[in-house]
Amino acid sequence: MTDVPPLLNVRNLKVHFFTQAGVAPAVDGIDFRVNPRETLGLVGESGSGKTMASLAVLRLVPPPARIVSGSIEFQNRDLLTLDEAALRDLRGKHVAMIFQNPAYSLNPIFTIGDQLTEILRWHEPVSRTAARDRAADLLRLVGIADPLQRLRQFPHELSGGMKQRICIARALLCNPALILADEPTTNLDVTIQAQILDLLAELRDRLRMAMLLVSHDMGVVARMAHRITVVYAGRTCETGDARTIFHTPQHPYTRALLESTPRIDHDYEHATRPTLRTIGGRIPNLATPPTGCRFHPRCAEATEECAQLRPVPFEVAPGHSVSCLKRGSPGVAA
Amino acid sequence: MVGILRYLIRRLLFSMLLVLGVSAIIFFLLNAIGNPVDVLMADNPGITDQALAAVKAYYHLDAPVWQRYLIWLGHVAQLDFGTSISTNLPVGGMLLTFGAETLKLQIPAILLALLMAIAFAAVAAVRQYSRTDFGVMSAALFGHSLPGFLLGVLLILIFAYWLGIFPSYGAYSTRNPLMGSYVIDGAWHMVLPLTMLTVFNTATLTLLLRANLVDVLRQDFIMAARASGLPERRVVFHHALRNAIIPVLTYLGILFGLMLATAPVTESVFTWPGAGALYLSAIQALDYPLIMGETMVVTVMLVGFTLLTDLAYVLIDPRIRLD
Amino acid sequence: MARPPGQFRQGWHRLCRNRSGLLGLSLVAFVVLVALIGPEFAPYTPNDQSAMLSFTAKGAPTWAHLFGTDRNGYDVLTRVIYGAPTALAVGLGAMLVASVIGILVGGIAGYLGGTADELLMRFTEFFLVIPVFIMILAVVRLFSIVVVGTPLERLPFLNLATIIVLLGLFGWPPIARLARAEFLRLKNMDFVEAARCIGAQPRDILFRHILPNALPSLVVVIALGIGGAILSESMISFLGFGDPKAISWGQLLYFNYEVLRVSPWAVLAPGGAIFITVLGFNLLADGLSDAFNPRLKQ
Amino acid sequence: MNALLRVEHLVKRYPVRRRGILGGRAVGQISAVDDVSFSINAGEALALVGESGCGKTTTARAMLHLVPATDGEVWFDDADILPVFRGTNRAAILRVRRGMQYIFQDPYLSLNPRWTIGQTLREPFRVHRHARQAEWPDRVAALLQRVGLEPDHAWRYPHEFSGGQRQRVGVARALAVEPRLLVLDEPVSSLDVSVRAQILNLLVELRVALGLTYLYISHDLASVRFIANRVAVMYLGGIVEVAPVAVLFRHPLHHYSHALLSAVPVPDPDTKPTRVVLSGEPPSPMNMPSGCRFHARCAAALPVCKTTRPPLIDVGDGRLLACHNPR
Repeated sequence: MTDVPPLLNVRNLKVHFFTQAGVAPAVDGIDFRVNPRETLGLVGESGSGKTMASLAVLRLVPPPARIVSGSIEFQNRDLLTLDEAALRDLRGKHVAMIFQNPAYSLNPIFTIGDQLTEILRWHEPVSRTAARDRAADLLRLVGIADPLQRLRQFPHELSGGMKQRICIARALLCNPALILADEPTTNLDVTIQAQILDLLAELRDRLRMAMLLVSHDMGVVARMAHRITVVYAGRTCETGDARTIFHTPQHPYTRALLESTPRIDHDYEHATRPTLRTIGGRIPNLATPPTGCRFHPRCAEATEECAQLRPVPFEVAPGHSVSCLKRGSPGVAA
Repeated sequence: MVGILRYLIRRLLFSMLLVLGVSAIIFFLLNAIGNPVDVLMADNPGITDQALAAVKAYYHLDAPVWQRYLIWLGHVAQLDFGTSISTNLPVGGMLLTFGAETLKLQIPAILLALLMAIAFAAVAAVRQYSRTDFGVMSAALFGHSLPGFLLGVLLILIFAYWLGIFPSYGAYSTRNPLMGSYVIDGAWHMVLPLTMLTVFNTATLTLLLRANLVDVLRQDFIMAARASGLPERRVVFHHALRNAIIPVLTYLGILFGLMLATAPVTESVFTWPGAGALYLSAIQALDYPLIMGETMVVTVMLVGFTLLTDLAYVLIDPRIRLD
Repeated sequence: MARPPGQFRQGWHRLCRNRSGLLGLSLVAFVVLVALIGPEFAPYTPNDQSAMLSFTAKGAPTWAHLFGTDRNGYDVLTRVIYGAPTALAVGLGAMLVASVIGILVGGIAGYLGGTADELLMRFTEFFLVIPVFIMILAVVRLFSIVVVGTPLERLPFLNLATIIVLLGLFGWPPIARLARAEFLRLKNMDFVEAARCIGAQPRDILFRHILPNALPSLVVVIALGIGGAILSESMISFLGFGDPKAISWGQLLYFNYEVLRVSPWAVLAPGGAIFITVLGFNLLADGLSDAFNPRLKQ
Repeated sequence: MNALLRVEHLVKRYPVRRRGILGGRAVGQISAVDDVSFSINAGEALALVGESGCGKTTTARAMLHLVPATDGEVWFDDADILPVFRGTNRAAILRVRRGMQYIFQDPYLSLNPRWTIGQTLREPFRVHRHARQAEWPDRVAALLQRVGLEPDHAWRYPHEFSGGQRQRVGVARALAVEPRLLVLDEPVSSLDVSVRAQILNLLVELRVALGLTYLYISHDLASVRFIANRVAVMYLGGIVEVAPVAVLFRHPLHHYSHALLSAVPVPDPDTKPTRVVLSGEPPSPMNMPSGCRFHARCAAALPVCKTTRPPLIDVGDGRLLACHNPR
């Protein structure tokens, strides 16, 4: 797998917030790559910078945040050097996005049909009727039984699950090579989440697409991702195969994250007062991030040097890299 | 369709109720202070018996207040507003003539302001927190706080008195129209009052629109439109603006509804022969039929435009529930 | 141990960082200062018409008369200074009346909900479509005729009081609407439910939980309303329906507008005063709304 | 039977109003909670699970009279409490309030932003007067320490705290009246994973240490398995299955319970999902289906399911089930 040139390669991405109070380094060196036809799970809690990183791929980081440095290569082109016209061609056509909250990601005052055909006609020279037919086909593809009727409806007339199906159809309109899915099921009920995840997995395999799945939910990532990148407080902690990450995690944060999640497939002895492993402290304020390794204030293994040096990704096994001084990462003064 | 009709009928009935209620409030307020004849006699010792008789006949002064209200309402319902005491002309006709002069200024001022506000707000909201935004917003806040009549005074001082480009009063030249054309002459007289009205409306609408636009531009569906590769211009003017303008409809409705009600100030600054000036002279002369007539027309306009606003909401915003 | 700042103090700090809010605050403070101590420092007494006798009425600004004199021989600066307390009395008085009615009507509608809410809000809609401004003109005029010969006539500033009360009586609907929305929002907030769950009485919930949390938004609308009321009074006076016994900026405009061409200073000075005051309250309201409702947690 | 709490035939309906010219009139109703009965024994933790709109939160709120129930009874400690809430006997109301407390989902909304933490925690003492005023500061400090905060935190305002810390304050406020039953409404669902574990541990520890009884409301089945002894599954306003946690999670009998459990993604890439994909979405509670509420989406539906609502009956193993054709 590793000799295949990656579809998307993000290196040392930095996105900072420029506010009146000062500069907050929200994303401060995130690396990840997505290979063709592969799903990468980008896992982190709130404030980890995972959403900013995915928006940065489309160069859609909202002010006052700005991409400060790093490189984002997609199909061997550096996206950070593209002009507006090239970006427009990229967005929606080669890289498409699915958002967290389907209730807010459709324009409330236009019909579904108008919203879908508009995008299609902007990217491809097709007639109105051809665009409508293609939109209807796609709705059928995402499992909507009565596409022609749905095209005439407004978003508020549809349920949450239905809206997310439509958002998926919107992302697939131009057959993109890469889908960015930012917590696509977080706001849905479990049974609807299961439907949507199944749909995404099926479409991804059928249409041979790569996917960047941003999520905080280990279960969702386990279900969907081939490889996983774990991020914490704006930096990459660990990257590896899904199996490696779940079975032999190396980074203390990854381990803690897995062990602190209650599991549905585990019997807890209620008579003996079960406890979950916890991560002490709280998620850092990114206006004043910790020095050195950003996880060190909450890390059980941290030593003096963790507060001084910033760990650099280190390959502990082929395809498995960890940023932790205790696992062999070289440190740089930060 | 049935839903819309049902909704319309309900709103229409409520609007009629509003007009009835407000007209009653106005009638009782103006009549409770003192009955017209006493007031007229107190203020005009020299009033002619003929005029007094006309008022007495019009108001059925022997009847109790609520009966007088019903009688008056009956006349108004037949569009009979009575005869002006000061001019002896039918009030309805006077309102039409003078009202037309007012609308000639107000309608273009509102429409022009809306267009300019859209442009300013879009520029400011797209570059939120930039120098442009700060400049536009400062100017708008400034213009919004500048009392209309003060702007009128400044315009007259500068462009009429000092530079002598535009006339300082009236809607037409009394003699020698400009370039021999009454049309050009009329337009020439409109420039200053129109500017005064437009500036204020533009400033207020810009403030409102920009605030809404900033809110809308933060929404996920805007991000989604950008992520789909739509050009920024399309995102702002098609997707964002349409959403942002919906809450402004209410204010637009009020602007249109109050066209006659806000006229007194403009028209006394520019000595403009419109409904506002008419109303002021009616109050001075205690011309009851005229005062009541114009207040009634203003109320009906206000209620009517509120109704139209509701309708516009239904047409533009699919989320409005009709029941 | 230092007590950390509460919501109001936090708002105050944010207001001070907010450029326009700070400017508004300074303007309002300036007007208040002038109203409070200005008359002590005014160069002339407000009723000094001596310029009339020395044939220097409508005189251009000089060192003796910084803002010139007007057509009645008054010193414009003095009259503008004495207009400040009048303006503030109008703004505060009208908004006091409007706030009491508005918070009562809106608060009851929002807290009780249901039929009471429906009826009170429809009642508010009635008031929203009353053409307030032209009504006030007519009422003020009629009232001034009717009181002649009654004991009311001897009350000082009767016309001004009428205007203040009318502006308040017709100015409450926006406050009521906001109060309703705030009460409705807050009464369903979890912390209010928590208080109910603890067993707190409705009185406590209203006055200790809901009202204090609704105040910041209401203060913004009230600040806007003060500016609006001052502007309305000056327009009423400008049209000639003001209180002839009171010294107000609108009156100054009214008396001198006809001689604008000859003595523009007598119009521009009070006009500028109105502008500064209204701008001050608008900016203050703007800054307050930013300070109390920080949208972007930066 | 030593049930601490018994809920019997609880019903909550909301009228659907159509606006008229001046007022409005009811044209229908939404049955948010439709004949719900269950009981919790002292010292037990019962979880009420289901998807959004199934009525689990409304059930809890109606129990505590935070919304007035339309019908039904709630017995706490063998006393019928809804009439007490509706009445005017303040002493009686306060007595019931001291028995059961509520912990809210969103820690950002559940604390008065204008009050210090100390003020918030003193409020229960002010209302109930179960401690002398001189003791309040000590009691507040003890409460804060009980939930893992510092006594100094009493001086701070909610906005200075993280979500997890605020939720601890919410717990402390509930504990202030020394209740026996805590209703926990999704207490961890708005918290991040690493903080969630802290709060879950705290809740388990408190229950054991203080001998509390929990009604734990959640859609997060993994946390339910961690915290609860028994689970009640709700669908469309009604309970479809109640069973001890291990029994239900290993072998759900109701088809909806089964679908719900199999839909939860397991954090292990090697676990292949054995999924019953539930097609479609729950019907609107405005037009409640006849018969079994689940029949339209149920693969095993029989003709009888369309006409007769299955009662909730004991089927052994401590399990109650409402199904004509169980798995």
